[in-house]
Amino acid sequence: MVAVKFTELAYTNVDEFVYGSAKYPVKCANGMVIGGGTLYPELNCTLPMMLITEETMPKVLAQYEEMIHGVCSMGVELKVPGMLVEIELLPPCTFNPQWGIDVTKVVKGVMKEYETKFDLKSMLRMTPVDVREGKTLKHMYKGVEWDQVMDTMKGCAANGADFLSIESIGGKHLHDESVMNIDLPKAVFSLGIVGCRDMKILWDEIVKIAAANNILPAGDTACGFANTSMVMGHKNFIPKVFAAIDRVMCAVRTLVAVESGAVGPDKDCGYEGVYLKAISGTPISMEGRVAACAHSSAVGNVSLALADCWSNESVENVRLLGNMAPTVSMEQLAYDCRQMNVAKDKGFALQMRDILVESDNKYDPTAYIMTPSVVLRIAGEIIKGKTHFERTKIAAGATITELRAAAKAGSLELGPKEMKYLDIFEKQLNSIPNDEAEFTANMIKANPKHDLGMYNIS
Amino acid sequence: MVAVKFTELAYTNVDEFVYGSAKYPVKCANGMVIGGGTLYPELNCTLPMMLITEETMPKVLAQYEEMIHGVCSMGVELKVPGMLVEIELLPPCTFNPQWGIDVTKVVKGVMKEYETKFDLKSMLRMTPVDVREGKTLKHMYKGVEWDQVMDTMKGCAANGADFLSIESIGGKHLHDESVMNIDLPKAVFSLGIVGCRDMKILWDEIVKIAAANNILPAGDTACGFANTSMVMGHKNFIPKVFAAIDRVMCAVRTLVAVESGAVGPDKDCGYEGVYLKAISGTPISMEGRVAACAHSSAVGNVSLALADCWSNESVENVRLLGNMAPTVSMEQLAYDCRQMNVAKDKGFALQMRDILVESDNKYDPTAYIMTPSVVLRIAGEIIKGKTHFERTKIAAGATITELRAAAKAGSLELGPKEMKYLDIFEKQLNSIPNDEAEFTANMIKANPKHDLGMYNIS
Amino acid sequence: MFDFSGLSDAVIAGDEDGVLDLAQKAISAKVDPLSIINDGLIAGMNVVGARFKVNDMYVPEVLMSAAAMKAGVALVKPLLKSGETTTKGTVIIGTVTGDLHDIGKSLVGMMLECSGYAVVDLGVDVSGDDFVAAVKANDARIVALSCMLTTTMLQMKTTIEVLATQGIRKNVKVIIGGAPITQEFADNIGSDGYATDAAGAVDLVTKLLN
Amino acid sequence: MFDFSGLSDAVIAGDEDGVLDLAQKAISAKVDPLSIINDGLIAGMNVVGARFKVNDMYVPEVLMSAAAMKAGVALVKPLLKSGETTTKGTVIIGTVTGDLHDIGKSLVGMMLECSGYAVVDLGVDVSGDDFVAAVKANDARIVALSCMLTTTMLQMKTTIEVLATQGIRKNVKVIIGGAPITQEFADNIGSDGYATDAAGAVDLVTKLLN
Ligand SMILES: [Zn+2]
Ligand SMILES: [Zn+2]
Ligand SMILES: [Zn+2]
Repeated sequence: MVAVKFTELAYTNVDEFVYGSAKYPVKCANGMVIGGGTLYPELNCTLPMMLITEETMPKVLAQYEEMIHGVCSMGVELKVPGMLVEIELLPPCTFNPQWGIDVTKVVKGVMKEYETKFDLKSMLRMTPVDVREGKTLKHMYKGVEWDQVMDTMKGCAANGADFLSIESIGGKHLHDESVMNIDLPKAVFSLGIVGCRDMKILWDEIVKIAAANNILPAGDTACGFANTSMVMGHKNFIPKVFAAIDRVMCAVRTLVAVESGAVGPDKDCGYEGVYLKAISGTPISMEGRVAACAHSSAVGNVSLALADCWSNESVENVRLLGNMAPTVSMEQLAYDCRQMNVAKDKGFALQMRDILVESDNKYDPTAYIMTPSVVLRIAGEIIKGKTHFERTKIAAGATITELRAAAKAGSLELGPKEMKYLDIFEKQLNSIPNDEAEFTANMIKANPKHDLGMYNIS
Repeated sequence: MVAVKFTELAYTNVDEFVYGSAKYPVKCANGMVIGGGTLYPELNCTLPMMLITEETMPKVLAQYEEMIHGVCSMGVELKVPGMLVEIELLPPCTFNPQWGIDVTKVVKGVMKEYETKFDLKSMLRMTPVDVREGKTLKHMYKGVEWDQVMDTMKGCAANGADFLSIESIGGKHLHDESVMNIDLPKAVFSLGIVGCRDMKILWDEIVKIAAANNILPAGDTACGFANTSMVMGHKNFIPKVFAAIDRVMCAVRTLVAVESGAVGPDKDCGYEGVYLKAISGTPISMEGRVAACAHSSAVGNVSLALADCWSNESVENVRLLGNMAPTVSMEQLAYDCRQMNVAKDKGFALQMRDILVESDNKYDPTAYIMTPSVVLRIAGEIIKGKTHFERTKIAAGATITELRAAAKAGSLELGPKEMKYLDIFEKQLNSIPNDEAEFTANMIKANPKHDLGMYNIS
Repeated sequence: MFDFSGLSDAVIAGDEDGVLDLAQKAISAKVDPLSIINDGLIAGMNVVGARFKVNDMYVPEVLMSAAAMKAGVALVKPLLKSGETTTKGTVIIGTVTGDLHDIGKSLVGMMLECSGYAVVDLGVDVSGDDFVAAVKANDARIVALSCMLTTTMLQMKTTIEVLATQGIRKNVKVIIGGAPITQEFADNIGSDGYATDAAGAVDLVTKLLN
Repeated sequence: MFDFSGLSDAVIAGDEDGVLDLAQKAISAKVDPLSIINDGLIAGMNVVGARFKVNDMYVPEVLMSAAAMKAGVALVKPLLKSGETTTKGTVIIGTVTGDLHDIGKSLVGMMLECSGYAVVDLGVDVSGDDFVAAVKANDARIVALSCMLTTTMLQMKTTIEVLATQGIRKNVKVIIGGAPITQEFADNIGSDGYATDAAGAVDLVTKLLN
């Protein structure tokens, strides 16, 4: 069993809990302070349609160079106080760590050029892919895939990354099934037991790599987990309340990175980041309306209310009439950040936060559970748990309670079918035994096709 | 000489001058009230790379159908209180009025379907192209091109348009030269004399067509004029102060549509719309940060401060990872409108307005002259002019005065070269004679290659 | 005529025990086995598909219905006369080489099964040769390719080329889908069609096979 | 050697009278006419081009410099020996059929002239046949096509096809530009290059002609 940390909330007063400021800001050598009072844009971009091979790598690098040039020059044009670039490496660039390193060098090179020529402050987040899946995987912590992830992390760290992140996937196969079957106990197992243990092992290593290279371990996200259920809920494929419960449970898993030493900014697509910020005081990156290029969502505004970096999630390098799409995203992020920073300077940060929250939180359960006061209430329950397993169960129970109360009070629109499923999920939750070992044994038995020996879980 | 109207401002108190509300709202049959307290999204979209011919017309119509489906279903998903769709017809669809009519029918058909099935309130703005240019043009008010514009207007009006708009181009060839040579007197002539007279003739007709079809004449824009100089200034090809002066002068020209009976919402790409609203109380559509897909700008936030409809300018139907680009724009517009409407509901409209204004107005002269208090001051000067010519000159002079004062007071960043050009433009302005006939005669003589007989000006 | 409404309702409710019970009763009542399948089980599944399409059922509910239907079919199938068939044809589905995205493709497979097709899901990261082998082994008429990355789109083209090289391109229709896909791309790589979602994929398959 | 700095400075300042005066003085001082043009007038213009590229001069200032330079060249040109040439080659520029956007293309033309190319600007809505005629009449080596609409992009392809049909595609390099254009599109339609802005167009032409 992995030890939990953070037995008290970083925030108890909701009036201190706001965008642009975190209890434990990240101070960068270039003068940027993330969570230190200023909201920064975080631009993420990816390749257009093309193959990544030995032969195409020169074209791949040229694409990254073009994108970062466009993005940085927009940063200069709109006089941003600083910015982040995130590169989520594509699978071939983690399977071949050297390719990931080459991408890092090219991107960082352009960023340095703009720092020298135009005084543009910028930080680079490199996010290797968690390639620990697929037909040939034998073990999560040794063998080819593990080595590829670690070698890519090390190579990025040594060649220009300022922050390391990953969208880790320990427990994802179990979680996928739990979403397709809206099986809450299986979700609890995949997140609170398998996922948390995997995070601990993975992030202990990433923290070491960052320290060895004098850069920062930033954080993880529940992209493969709660984002899957959020998209499924958004399309009405599963109840939206499942996605909200799943999101809050994911906070426990994502927090393990911070327990291992990650300092933020937590990664954009982890909407559970608001819980991470509440519990640990770590600054967070968030994505919302500007990220419509990457996925539509029901949290386009509320996601901005507590953000310390503001991201477009990702956009491919295609031409729009105004500019290449990454540059378009950068312009949109920069204007949003201007709005937020001016509001803060004028003393209207809390009003701005609440306007953004109230524009979304009535219409969708995930939007609702991102409401600052709700976050603090549920987070306050979560930290009472003494193990990750316990905290994950508490997260689910507290979310069900909050959603039901909100729907009854008229502060959240929930149809009768959604309400019915709240009851079903509560029953599912109550069926989980208190004993972690017993639950684990049950789950291993009930899921014979998953080899948990790979995780050293038996 | 055309008579001027509006000798008093619609707004004298800057605290009444705000987004979402106009002195003379536009009431629509479906219950939407534009300028009646709610900010609405206005979505504009265009074709991806393809030819428009007799043979491709079925594909063209299928493209429009796909786009409007995506856009309307996003409107439903985000529960917009109402929305506008604008179609700026492409040249072949005005050269062939029947094609423009077919587009109108398809677009309106989808909008009606969503109204019936999902209760989605929407209004359609049709904007034929002003095709009165090119090698074969013989006259501005008779012959093939005039007939094509009028026939398209009539056809759109009879087949589903709710609003008629146009980006008219009378005087544009002269104006293009004035921009390339930063020749302020020529700009005054093209806008204040040639442009205003052309607007009067054109808009008298459009107003009649709208009335005959029981729909609304909405308004014009200085797209071919001040947007050209704004883009040139944005790229540092000409002084940015020229673009700001040009913008305010354009207000006099754009206002002629309202003098002829246009009722709004004025068209999105006319940033001079804020002056139109100040003087006439007409609601306006504006574009800013969401329109980065169509063009980058220095007014991404300030443009939202006084808007009654919020537009993406235009985006072509290409795929982004999240959705087709028009649907992505619609999502971004809807979230921005939510933010603005919630702020208004909570009593923070003026604070929100000022936050948006102050996030841009120090950095660019065009952003500065869109500051609500500045708008009211300059507009108050403009209405003192007794002719369009006089008003255009006053607009230029008052803008120069405001920009110089702002730069001296430190409320606008203007480099020494920009300041130098303010003085140059003031001298150019003072060289213009007071007598309109004398000035016209001078200008005709100085520009022999332009046949102003086409405009019935001699 | 036998009243199939109870059997169909059990399918719709995802009640596997109920389905087995009522199917057994129909067999005992000497109802034509093909009719039990078509008018009872598949009729129920058609309702499920239609309700899912209008957001009136969730995926897990559909999966339970599908499982109940399959249990019923398994019970009745041995009684069919030779030559009688219970599916509209076989679809091979998978995510192409280099791409590990699973769920979108699984949803398409689910909807095709709901609509009466036999589906062989090869999973993710599937090579052209594996598609070829599966087509041959299952006498399939449709190959459905999925990808979610701009950097794996061109593997769809490669996969279609492998089908051609191996001589089976002419025997099958190839359809494609996934976040980065457009109709234009589908045309360019020589596929037979593209759909934006699972319901659209069903319509497309139906069109291509008729 | 003659001190050309005054002449160059007059070009940079856009001072046409000064240029004419100083050029006349150089002629009177028996300076080699080709040197007056290259080391005085064009040298000044090179400074203008470089300053424009880094946003240190405005378009109208560049236009005044260009006009001053041209006046100077016109004065000196009659004195050149036969065979001596004052331009690096001729570029035909225009916006393609169906597209009336003018200014972007004019800026490219202006920058090319600043850099020593002769430019024949055919204006807007230019047909393939008009491009062909202009290439023939001016013995041009570059054709530069502009478009600003997604719905006129494919006219660039048509124009290139007309150049081929008329047998002059092999004699000229074709470059393209405009808001909707990408390198990929430029490659696909068989052009020789694409530039994102006027300065890039100059670099591209220089590369293609060397
Ligand atoms: Zn993610
Ligand atoms: Zn991301
Ligand atoms: Zn426009």
